[in-house]
Amino acid sequence: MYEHDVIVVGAGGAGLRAAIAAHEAGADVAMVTKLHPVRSHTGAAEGGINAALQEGDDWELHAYDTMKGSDYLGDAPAVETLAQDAPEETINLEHWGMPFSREEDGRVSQRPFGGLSYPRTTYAGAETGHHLLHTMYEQVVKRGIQVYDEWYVMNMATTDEPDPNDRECHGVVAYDVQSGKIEGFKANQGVVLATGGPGQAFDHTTNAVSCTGDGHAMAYRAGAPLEDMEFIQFHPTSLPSTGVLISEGVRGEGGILYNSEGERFMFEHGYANNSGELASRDVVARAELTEVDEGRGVEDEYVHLDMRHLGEDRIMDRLENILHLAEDFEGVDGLVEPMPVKPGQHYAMGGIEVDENGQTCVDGLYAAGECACVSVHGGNRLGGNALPELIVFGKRAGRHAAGDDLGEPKIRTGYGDDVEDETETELPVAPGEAGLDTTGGVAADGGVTADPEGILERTVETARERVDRLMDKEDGVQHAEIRAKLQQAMTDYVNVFRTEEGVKKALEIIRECRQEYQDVYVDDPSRTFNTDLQQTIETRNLIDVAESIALGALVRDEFRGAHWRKEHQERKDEEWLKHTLISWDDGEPSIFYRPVILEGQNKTYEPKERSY
Amino acid sequence: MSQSYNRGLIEDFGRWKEFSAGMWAWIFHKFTGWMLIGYLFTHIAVLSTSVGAAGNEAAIMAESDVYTTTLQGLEGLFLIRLLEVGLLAVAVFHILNGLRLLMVDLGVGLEAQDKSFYASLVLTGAITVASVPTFLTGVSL
Amino acid sequence: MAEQYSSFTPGGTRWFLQRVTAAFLVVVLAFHFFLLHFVNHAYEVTFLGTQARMENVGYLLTMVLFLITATFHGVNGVYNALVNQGLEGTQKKAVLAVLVVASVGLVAQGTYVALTMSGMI
Amino acid sequence: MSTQQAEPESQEAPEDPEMKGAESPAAEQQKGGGMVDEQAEKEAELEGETVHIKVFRYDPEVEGKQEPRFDDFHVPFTKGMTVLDSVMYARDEYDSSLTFRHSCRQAVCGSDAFFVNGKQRLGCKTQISDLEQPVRIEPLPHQEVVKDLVVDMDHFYDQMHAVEPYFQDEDTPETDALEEQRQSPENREKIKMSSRCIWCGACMSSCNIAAGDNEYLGPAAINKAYKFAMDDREGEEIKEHRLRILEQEHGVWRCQTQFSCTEVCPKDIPLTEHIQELKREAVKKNLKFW
Ligand SMILES: Cc1cc2nc3c(=O)[nH]c(=O)nc-3n(C[C@H](O)[C@H](O)[C@H](O)COP(=O)(O)OP(=O)(O)OC[C@H]3O[C@@H](n4cnc5c(N)ncnc54)[C@H](O)[C@@H]3O)c2cc1C
Ligand code: HEM
Ligand code: SF4
Ligand code: F3S
Ligand code: FES
Repeated sequence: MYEHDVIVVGAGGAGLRAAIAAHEAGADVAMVTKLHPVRSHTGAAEGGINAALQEGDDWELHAYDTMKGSDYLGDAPAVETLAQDAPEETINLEHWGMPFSREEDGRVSQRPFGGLSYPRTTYAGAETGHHLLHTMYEQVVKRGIQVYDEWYVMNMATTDEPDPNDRECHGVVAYDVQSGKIEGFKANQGVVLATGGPGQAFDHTTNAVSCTGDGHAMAYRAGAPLEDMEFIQFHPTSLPSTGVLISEGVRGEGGILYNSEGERFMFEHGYANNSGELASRDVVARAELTEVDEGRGVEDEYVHLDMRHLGEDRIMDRLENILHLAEDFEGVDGLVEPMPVKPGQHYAMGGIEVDENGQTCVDGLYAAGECACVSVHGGNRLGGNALPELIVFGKRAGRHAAGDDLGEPKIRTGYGDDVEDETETELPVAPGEAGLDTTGGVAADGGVTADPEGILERTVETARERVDRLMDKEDGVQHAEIRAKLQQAMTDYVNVFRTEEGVKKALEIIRECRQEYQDVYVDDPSRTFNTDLQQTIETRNLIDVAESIALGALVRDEFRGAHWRKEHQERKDEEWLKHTLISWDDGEPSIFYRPVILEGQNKTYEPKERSY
Repeated sequence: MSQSYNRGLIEDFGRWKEFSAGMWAWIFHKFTGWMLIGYLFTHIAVLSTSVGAAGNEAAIMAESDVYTTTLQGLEGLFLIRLLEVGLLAVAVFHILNGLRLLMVDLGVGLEAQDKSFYASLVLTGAITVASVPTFLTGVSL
Repeated sequence: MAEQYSSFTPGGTRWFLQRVTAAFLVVVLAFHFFLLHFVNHAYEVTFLGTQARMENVGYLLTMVLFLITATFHGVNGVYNALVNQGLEGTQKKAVLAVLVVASVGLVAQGTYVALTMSGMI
Repeated sequence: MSTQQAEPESQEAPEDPEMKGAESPAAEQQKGGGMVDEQAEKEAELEGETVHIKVFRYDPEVEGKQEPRFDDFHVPFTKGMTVLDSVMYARDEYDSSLTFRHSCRQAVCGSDAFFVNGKQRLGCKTQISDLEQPVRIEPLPHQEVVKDLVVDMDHFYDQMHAVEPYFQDEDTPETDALEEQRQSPENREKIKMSSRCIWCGACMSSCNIAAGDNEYLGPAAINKAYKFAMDDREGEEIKEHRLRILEQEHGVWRCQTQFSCTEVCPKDIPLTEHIQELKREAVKKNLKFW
């Protein structure tokens, strides 16, 4: 057993920031991460960090833009905290040596980004996330913070009171990928989950293979509800074979989208008669998919993004990196042929429900970064708002976990008297646990709440048994099959287009996946670096996460932000200014809603039409 | 890591087929350098015969002193002439590649490092071939 | 974490001298080759001729300097090569000692030879 | 039966004498049995163009894999397929025990540097159509193999950590000061390439010197130090301190300008140039008359 004051799970931007903050607050911190920190997916972010740094800009404008972008589903206290703290945190990164792009006078550069009323996206070339990740890892090295890398966290060690609000988290159970050893990590003060996005729930995503929503699933099973999971952002231009992102810059410079008939469909089929290719992300993504669905896709899969007419000079000057991406990852020369693109899952607005201090309803359990939902992004995230979220809320979670007083949070968490229960929606199948694999949930299934160490030991035992079972089983289904089926279902039915029928179909398939998972086995008999085992466990997490996304998508019968429903083409403010919350009650999801907080410090945000 | 696999010597020598220009340059430069320092030692040894020759004015005048005879004896051998051509090749390559390395050290023309290596090789060949007549004149087979 | 390496000689000086001597050698070696193989043919070398050249003090000094730089350059090169191959500790010290002795011997002998040639001894 | 097809047609003897005697994978009828049959069947069903890959296999625990061997896989070719895609396909469809690190699939995480057809390359950034078949995929040379394509990176990380890889400045303003340090765009440009390193370890693996001398800092670590040493935001004193670390015996002088690091770096960092520049800086510092 290992013991520390604060355990941070995950070492992407959010995890690193949390660890540094907890360390500065005087706690003995350790990071447990399934990848070496510099391998985290934060490194893929290109665009930048929104922060109101310049004179003439103002945090209130940033907050306003964010609220509007969220389609009024962001919680004002969170949104305002983000806008207020982002400048200081961004400058702090600069003080740690992050190589931001510079102006002639030596100040950091900022550029305009979609949905922003002021050019406040601070960037470091086209590799902002890479620099942010590496700069913070450098600080972790400098501070000598303990990092357990290539340790896969399997579960939370949480007490088992019936009401999650009464539960406490005492640590985590992890296994060392290199040796297969399973150990408990005791956290005397708190556990911060910073495990990143759940993109692998989808077949086609810009997210890494490691983005499997482990934190979501573990917190969920420990009792913390998942919030607004139905809000998934899809990016219209990703390469079909890998999901690598082709930046909006191509369309910004004049790139044109064609279908297989050579039609400039954004105009010719009337998706956006004014802005054409430059319409907002969700509009373009839907247009592309409609083309493919109606048989005008190339190879029934994608459309073409053509930039040849811009001329070699202009392309080399402004879009050179795009040429490399298309060449390296798709084998296509953008100067000679059009590039294939299709919509890809990009970001999850929802996540583990937390307050402004990063705390969940379970005492001692925190979450930050993409896996958390403080609710700054609401129904739709603005480009450049995720990275500031990592540093602002990563820091707060770290500090709070280490015992710093950050004041009373305004956001409430967990099931309480301010929530409204879901009553109407009919489900096609019973979601939740399918039987045997009682991996999740809290430590002492119905048993007496033991002391922290006892709880941890018991969780370690369960984890060992589970792994033994998976390894010993001789025959059955392999996870890859289940995962592929799940991803396909999500992409077919819970993608950009959502219909009631489709989402129900997805829930049925998810149910099948759960059942098949009962029969899953790990073929690789080795304890050494068994990625088969790791992926098998991840697949279980993906099922939980996918189910919560589909459930959310089914109950929310309106069109808000990134969530589009065929039968419900308008935003319903009277009914739906509330968050969807899904919690795991003894293996069975239950759904409830909590109203959005629109009252800010100085003003109340009035929902307006989201037009740009 | 106790259980990891160490691929042993193959790592150090077995991959020569996959070497790139820079590595070959490094190996050749080493080789030629060692040859040259080796030669320097023998060279001084041969020249040391002059110690014995010195003072014997008559022999010197008659060009029959040890130094002269040793040198001319050696030079009369075809093998030695061949070796001399080899030495020239070695020296020329070492010089040319040495110049290349000096450029690299000064940060000049780094992008062309492979081309300059090939150029050194070609030039060495050319100079060596061109010098053969000079080296082989007057040798009695 | 790998320890902070500390060693008495940082190594920069030797690296630098290797380059400086190389630069010097380019000139002198070219001159030497040219003189003894193309202007005067090696097979025609006689003590007389050698003596005639060596009697010129400038030439003598150049040749001695040539010898010293070449020895330093060559021996230092060999030493570097060995150290790069991972020579450590006592072994490394022994090799250094041998090389130093050899090069001192070489330079001494060479200088002695040159002086006899020039007739100064 | 078509089982025999799956057997590697040519169990090409690896050059390593230690690797001799590699058995055909048929010897390895592990649990789940019939893996090989299954693969044969699946492969036989493949239509259209396929790619032939030979993958290095080793596992200290599993019988039949303790002696390293190469396994053959035939995977269907699709346009845009990368080396990483091919091994992922082989793992998901044929043999789930095939082990390698990977994550981002877009050349930013640095997990999947392999030795492909005799050169260190990022699996995800290498189009398989650019390679000669069969494509030989091995773990990075000069590092110990943990399993299959996974190598032990600890030594690489140690070297990276040894150069004090973090920004240092005595008079960094405190966090609450809302003012950035100034840096000219030219200076930012100067360190730009060096800051792109993704810690993939390809360079270190390609360097003969690093292979022979475990203490040599290696191109990646030196480049990391370069990023800070050349950054004007760090003061002169700290730069001197950094040079002192770099000019140790096992520092920059070890580099013999072999250029292979520069050639394999997937991020096109001019490593040799950076190392050479640091050598000159160190000499300048030591020879004050410069
Ligand atoms: C291509 C792309 C471009 C983007 N561009 C931008 C942009 O320009 N601006 C912006 O603001 N945002 C951008 N985003 C979004 C943003 O980058 C992400 O939301 C953010 O980086 C997520 O950071 P994180 O710290 O939460 O998670 P990650 O960086 O994904 O880190 C997750 C960590 O958790 C660890 N982990 C996961 N599961 C486990 C487990 N079971 N056990 C142990 N450890 C575990 C992993 O090892 C990893 O260290 C982009 C995203 C993508 C995909
Ligand atoms: C004439 C011009 C010469 C030039 C330009 C030259 C240049 C160089 C350079 C730059 C190096 C350093 C290589 C490195 O450290 O990376 C070197 C190494 C060396 N040189 Fe020379 N050199 C010359 C002549 C000589 C002579 C005359 C000798 C023999 C006495 C010699 C023997 C060596 C040796 C032994 C090495 C070490 C090789 C190794 O790395 O193993 N060089 N030379
Ligand atoms: S310098 Fe290049 S090759 Fe070396 S680790 Fe960094 S990215 Fe990889
Ligand atoms: S390969 Fe090695 S020798 Fe130097 S130039 Fe690169 S570090
Ligand atoms: S998978 Fe991340 S670099 Fe290749």
